[in-house]
Amino acid sequence: MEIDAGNTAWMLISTALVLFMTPGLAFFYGGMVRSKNVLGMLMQNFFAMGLLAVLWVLVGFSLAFGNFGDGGWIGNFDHFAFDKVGQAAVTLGEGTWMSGGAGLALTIPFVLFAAFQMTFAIITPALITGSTADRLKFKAYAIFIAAWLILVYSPVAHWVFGGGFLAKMGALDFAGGAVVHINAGAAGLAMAILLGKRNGWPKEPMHPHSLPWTLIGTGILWFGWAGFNAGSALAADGIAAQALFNTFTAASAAMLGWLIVEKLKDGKPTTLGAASGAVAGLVAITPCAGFVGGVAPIAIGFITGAVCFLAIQLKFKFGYDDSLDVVGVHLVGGLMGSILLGLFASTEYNPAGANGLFAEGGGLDLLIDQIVASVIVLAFSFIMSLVIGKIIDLAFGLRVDEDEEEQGLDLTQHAEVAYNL
Amino acid sequence: MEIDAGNTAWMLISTALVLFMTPGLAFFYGGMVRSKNVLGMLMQNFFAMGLLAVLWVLVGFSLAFGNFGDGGWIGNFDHFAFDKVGQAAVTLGEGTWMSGGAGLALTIPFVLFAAFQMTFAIITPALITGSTADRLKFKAYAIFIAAWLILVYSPVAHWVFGGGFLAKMGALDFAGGAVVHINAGAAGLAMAILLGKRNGWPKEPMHPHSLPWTLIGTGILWFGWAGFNAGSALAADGIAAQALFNTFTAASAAMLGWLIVEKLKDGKPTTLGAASGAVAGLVAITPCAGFVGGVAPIAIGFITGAVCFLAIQLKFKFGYDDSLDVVGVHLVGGLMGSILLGLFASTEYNPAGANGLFAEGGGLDLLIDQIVASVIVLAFSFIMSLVIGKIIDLAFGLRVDEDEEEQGLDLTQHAEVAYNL
Amino acid sequence: MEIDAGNTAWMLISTALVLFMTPGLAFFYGGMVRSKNVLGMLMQNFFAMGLLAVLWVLVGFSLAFGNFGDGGWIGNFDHFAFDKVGQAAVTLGEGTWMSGGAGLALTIPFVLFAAFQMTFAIITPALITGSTADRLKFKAYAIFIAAWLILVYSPVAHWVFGGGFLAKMGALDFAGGAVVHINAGAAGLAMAILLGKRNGWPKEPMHPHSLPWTLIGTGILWFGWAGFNAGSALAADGIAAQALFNTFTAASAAMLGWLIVEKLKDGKPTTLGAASGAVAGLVAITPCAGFVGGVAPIAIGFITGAVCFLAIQLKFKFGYDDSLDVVGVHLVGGLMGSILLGLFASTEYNPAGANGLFAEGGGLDLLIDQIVASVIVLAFSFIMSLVIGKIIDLAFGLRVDEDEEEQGLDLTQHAEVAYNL
Amino acid sequence: MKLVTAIIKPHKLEDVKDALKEAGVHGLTVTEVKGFGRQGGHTEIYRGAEYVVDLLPKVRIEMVVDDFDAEKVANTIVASARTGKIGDGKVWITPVDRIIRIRTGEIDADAL
Amino acid sequence: MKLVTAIIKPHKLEDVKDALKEAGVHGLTVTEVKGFGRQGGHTEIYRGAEYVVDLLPKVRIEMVVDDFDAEKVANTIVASARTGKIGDGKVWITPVDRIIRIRTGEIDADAL
Amino acid sequence: MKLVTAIIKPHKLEDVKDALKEAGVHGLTVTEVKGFGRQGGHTEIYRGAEYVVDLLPKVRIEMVVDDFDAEKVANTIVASARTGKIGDGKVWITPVDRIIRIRTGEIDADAL
Ligand SMILES: Nc1ncnc2c1ncn2[C@@H]1O[C@H](COP(=O)(O)OP(=O)(O)O)[C@@H](O)[C@H]1O
Ligand SMILES: Nc1ncnc2c1ncn2[C@@H]1O[C@H](COP(=O)(O)OP(=O)(O)O)[C@@H](O)[C@H]1O
Ligand SMILES: Nc1ncnc2c1ncn2[C@@H]1O[C@H](COP(=O)(O)OP(=O)(O)O)[C@@H](O)[C@H]1O
Repeated sequence: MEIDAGNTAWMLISTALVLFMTPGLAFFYGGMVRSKNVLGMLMQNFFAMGLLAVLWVLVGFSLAFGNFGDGGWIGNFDHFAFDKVGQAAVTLGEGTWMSGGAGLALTIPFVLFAAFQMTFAIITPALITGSTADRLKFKAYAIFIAAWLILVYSPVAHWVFGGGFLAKMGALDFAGGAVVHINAGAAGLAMAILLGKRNGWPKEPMHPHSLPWTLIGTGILWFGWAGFNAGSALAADGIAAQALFNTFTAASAAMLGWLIVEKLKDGKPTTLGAASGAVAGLVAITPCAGFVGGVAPIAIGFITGAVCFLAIQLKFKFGYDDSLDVVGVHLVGGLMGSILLGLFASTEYNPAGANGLFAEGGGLDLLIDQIVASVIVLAFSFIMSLVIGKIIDLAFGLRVDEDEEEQGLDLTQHAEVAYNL
Repeated sequence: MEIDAGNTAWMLISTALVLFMTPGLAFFYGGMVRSKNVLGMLMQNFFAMGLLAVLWVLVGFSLAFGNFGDGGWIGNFDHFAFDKVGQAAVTLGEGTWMSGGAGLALTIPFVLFAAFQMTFAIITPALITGSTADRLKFKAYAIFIAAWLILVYSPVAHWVFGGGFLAKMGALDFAGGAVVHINAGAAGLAMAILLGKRNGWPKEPMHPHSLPWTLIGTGILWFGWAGFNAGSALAADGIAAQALFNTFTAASAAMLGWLIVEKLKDGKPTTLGAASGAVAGLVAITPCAGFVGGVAPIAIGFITGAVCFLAIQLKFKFGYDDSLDVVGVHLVGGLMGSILLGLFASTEYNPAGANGLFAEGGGLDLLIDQIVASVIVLAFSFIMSLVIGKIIDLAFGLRVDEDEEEQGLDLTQHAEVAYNL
Repeated sequence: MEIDAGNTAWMLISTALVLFMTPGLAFFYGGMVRSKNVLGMLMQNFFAMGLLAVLWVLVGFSLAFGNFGDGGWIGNFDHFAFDKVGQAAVTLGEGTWMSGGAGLALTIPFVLFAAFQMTFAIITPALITGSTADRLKFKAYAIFIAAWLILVYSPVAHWVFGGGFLAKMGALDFAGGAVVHINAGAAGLAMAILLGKRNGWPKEPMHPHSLPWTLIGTGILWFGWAGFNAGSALAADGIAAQALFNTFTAASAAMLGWLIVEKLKDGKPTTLGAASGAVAGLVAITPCAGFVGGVAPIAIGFITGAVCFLAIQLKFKFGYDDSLDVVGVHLVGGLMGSILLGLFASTEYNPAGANGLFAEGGGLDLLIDQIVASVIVLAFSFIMSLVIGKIIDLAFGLRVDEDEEEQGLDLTQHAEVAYNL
Repeated sequence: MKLVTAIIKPHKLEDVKDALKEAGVHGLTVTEVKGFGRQGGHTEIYRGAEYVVDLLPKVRIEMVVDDFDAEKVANTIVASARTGKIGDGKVWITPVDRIIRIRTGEIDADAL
Repeated sequence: MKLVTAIIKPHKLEDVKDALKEAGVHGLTVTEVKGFGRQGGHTEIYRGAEYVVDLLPKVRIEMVVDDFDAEKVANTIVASARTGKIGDGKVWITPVDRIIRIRTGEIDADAL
Repeated sequence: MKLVTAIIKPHKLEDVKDALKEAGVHGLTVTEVKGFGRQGGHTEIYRGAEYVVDLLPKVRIEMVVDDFDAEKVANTIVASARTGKIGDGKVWITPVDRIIRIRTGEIDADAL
């Protein structure tokens, strides 16, 4: 195919937008931790931008997008060190089952597609930092995300985005409900369990040290998510427009859903609730963005906002310290979105999609596929994360010692303090 | 018309940029309030992103853009719940007076146009929060902006952007000098009067709690305004380019205008002045952005910066507590821009525009139209806002009680504190 | 040429992105200074957005881009006050040596090209504020950057971007390694020497007052650099895509390079190191962005990150107080990038480029050109800055007095305090 | 010499300072503190859990004064800081052996 | 009347406050301070240089109590603030001439 | 035992701390405070209005010392904190009944 300048313009900025989300995430989380740990949190997220980009270029991309459209389990080393990732607009998966053998004809430079995917590979492992906050050694973190990128993210991305077995099975995931959010959320749960509770949790209050940081992070995430979801159309077309609209309104509705339940249950709507609700909506709409329309995004957002508010209470019940609610927001939100897609998807909005239970001509097929795919990704990520985490624990230790935890990560891991006001 | 990928790319990112402005505004204002009220301010702005998006989809868009090009007063319910707001590139107002009956032929998906307009519908009511800062109940706020969106914003948007009577009359408003800034500024004045002064104002100093927040908000607004103004071209063309250039240079010149007068009058140029001046310039260029060129944006910006610096003193003279200067910056800035357009507009830069007094072939016509349109929007918004506000006051009370005001909105409205440093 | 909507869309957003970098820079630096000087730093950067945009429109653009492609030393006054800078897509330098006489055929509105270049003219002088932090009078600053824009930036931009003598000689500079970074870095060195050390430096610790500001500034810079480098392709094409990929991965690799050396030398990787390393990588890739590919950006980034970490120690050795390391990061980073381009450039990635030493068919030619161009820009900027700075010093005084320095710039220059928490 | 220390509500600081200036106090030192007392506290919500925060923002003023001024100064504070609502704070007086002005080395009454 | 002042580790504040409440203390004032002492400090890195920071975060508690309560209160603090590690802090007792409750004007024992 | 309290200019803290260390002081506690005094204040501008801010940043140091050390310590502070310009601050000495080291329960001289 020819390169289309309009599509390329949109994908250039989308790539930049998704890259910008990781700093946004850093501050979304960074505001929630205590002030002695804020640099630790920011550093983990920024460091993901450093380490994972390089690993993606060297091997991650090839493992995820090699053997494109093979309906299989993993890519290959064809694109090792971005080999053959050029400026031309190639067609991926030609001759495979994809689109009836026609494959995915890019209208943008291949290197841009790979860079766009790189930004996903950065933020997904970074999402996990919310559950391990305040107690994970920096060194252990660095090793964990490196291993996780290769052993968990890349294969799962292949299954879905790379035309692997889940895609072939018929599961839909527009921009990463399973690949990004269920995947990271399950890993967050595994790591929270492995690490154990922060000293003092849940008795001692561990309030956010600066909610304005969390809010500015939310603003950046919301903005950047335009690139994440509408960019996943890989073109500046009607589906991208639909995805953008769906993304923004789902976030809005989820904020309302969260705040209403919060107000009913706790008596006050909180700003942290508004931020968390919006993010939960963005998570839920991620798999759906290019497959639904009308008022469906509002329904998906609203329901997810309410459910995620309730879900963040689970950790108190089950006693795992998912410090900043990766499970409640990303795992549960990702599951909600993936499953609600089985209800709301409609080929009216995207002929390449499918019809969910509520759509004309739809049935249970998609819903079942969505559930199966969600469970497979959840289980795979949870188990693999446990294994990787455990090995690192045995080899280097995952957790800072008690004194270090009391002093904070900023000082003990980075020899810095955040504020001298 | 066909969808143009280049135009669509620009409108996708423009929509995201304008959405990002509301968080920017939150911080622009949030930095200026005292630290006990910062979450209250942030919450009001973020909540606007939640509530108003949903209302826009359900009914606001239809009221503003139904009956497109009818030269009338209000839309209809044709697009209730985004009905018939699809991915195709439709032509609006065909067969009406608009463009000699040809209407407005979109080259982007209709749903994208509607989403772009949604971001305007979010930020306009949010602008009002600057005048009501530190004392408005959250519940009263929520009801006020909901009512105001439907009863004030949607009709005024129809008059101008929807091809209603002001547009037909010949008034120009490229991106919302009247629809957004005069409209919100007049509402801000009404609400400041209704609410009364903050306890202690103006005797007690109520300094900004964190000017860096205000500055980062300014940066985000400036950046996002590229989408606001150049996006209002609805295409990636010469007029969009001109609008972008005009927008940036007007902000620059307005900063200089403000700072020079400030330096002369007070002896020092302040960072708050730099921020306020830039925003005043952005406000003033909003109606003009696609209709002027050359050094006109510099003149418009410079004059407005100087005038707005003087205008923020009015509140001390007249005794209304427009806490963060919505009147001085948005109402006065919007009026300046709308009226200066009557001088500087030139069809040299946009054949679809008109010639102002200073342009070759121009006369007083446009100037008069601009003044009439400004006064109508100002009066309508002011009176409607007074009425809506008064009704809410009688029904629920607008203002927190004295104790709550002293404790701050963060604690009393949201049970949170902003900082635990 | 015809205007291409896709290219125009990309250049519109690129212009906005580069504009956004200056607020990003303000916070990158603002976080590093002590809290009594943070507004002074923010103000200097925001004020650059005010003053320099206006000067650029009036005269700077004409001096830099008049006589386009003449192979000479300076532009002219043909575009005084943006005269003849219209919405059409013109061809620049037709009939000159450029591209064999064909010149540079824009596919975007000329006014957009000029606006894009304006954002470069704003940020380059603003970069200097890092070396003069905490002690430069605001008035002296304003005069300095105005003079520097006209006398240093505009000519140097002409030499390289305007088809002047360095471009003709064969030196490559994709997005401003020499024009922006070596140029500003050399000026920073000159000004640090002229101003002398801050009172107490280097004995007294002068730690960053808020590293989170520095990190959010880094995030904004990284994001905006997509527009800076990939925007310098002036089109949404394969080269822009390549430049974007190169930019992001060079920043990542440079962060790793910096942190590894830091960890080895000091025992801990710091967040300030992560931020500085990423910026150093962005600086180094700037001249190379559209001329290299494959894993070259990773090599360029990694080497530069390591070298710049060592370079920031120079100031302790030589005793100049380059407060926030403009020399170590921008001068050294710019030199590294410009020179490494002589090794890694390859026409495989850009036929309009050249082959460096490591490329098939390459030799020493490019390397020598790069070194010569770097030295010329360095020397010119250093000497001119010394002269301009000295004249201002004699006329008005450059430095605040001792008492003012102790009280801080915020209070003494702007009569404000940053925080009332 | 006596040291008068007062804990007051933050928003009364300006009033108290003005009253003290009028009463002839030439210098004082102010600290931001948090107070626990009969006033109780307020409730914060975080992730659905309610936390009672019983340390409330207060301002601490301390000033060294002449022996015979101490009572008067204390009364001035009491009068100007009172709102009549719970949490108004305390004033206490403690003995001082000696006070020195750093700039001049003057001591006691001359140092004030 | 006595003024009991304690410097403790920040994370012991809750424990100490609880212990004092139990011991019948009705009011106290808390200040964030930094302490220098035998505990030494920590190292911060900035631009490749190491800085020893020997002022560590501490919390200062002060409360005026009845003469005969002073020892008990001091002991309560010592017991509840102790971790046994260096840097646990100090408690000291100083005499108070007079304390007044601002809200009511009550003095001494009645003011507590 | 005596409690020596000093109010000094913030940028003299390092010098004073060094001088005190040299003079054999093993521990002290530092608080950020604001001072009102003869020094006057500075002017801030907000929205075209000028505000005189007469509370300036100062640092408060307090340390309990042996009776016979008090004068020496006070003099050390005076000497090291002096700039000779108005606003240098004060040092005052007050009596202490008892001091306890929390870690060990040691009292008085042993607790320092
Ligand atoms: N015994 C005490 N010693 C020191 N400070 C006290 C004491 N009692 C109260 N305070 C301070 O005075 C403030 C007000 O006390 P509180 O008991 O709430 O109200 P009131 O003074 O009106 O009886 C407290 O917040 C605390 O800072
Ligand atoms: N003489 C003193 N006067 C006032 N405060 C002191 C004194 N000595 C120590 N402190 C405070 O007590 C804290 C703990 O003292 P330190 O000597 O580190 O440990 P320890 O109390 O366990 O011997 C110090 O950080 C300081 O705040
Ligand atoms: N009587 C006092 N009691 C307590 N603190 C005082 C007193 N007088 C002055 N101070 C503190 O000392 C600081 C310096 O005092 P000031 O009168 O400005 O200058 P100087 O000490 O040089 O005469 C003040 O800012 C204040 O913090």
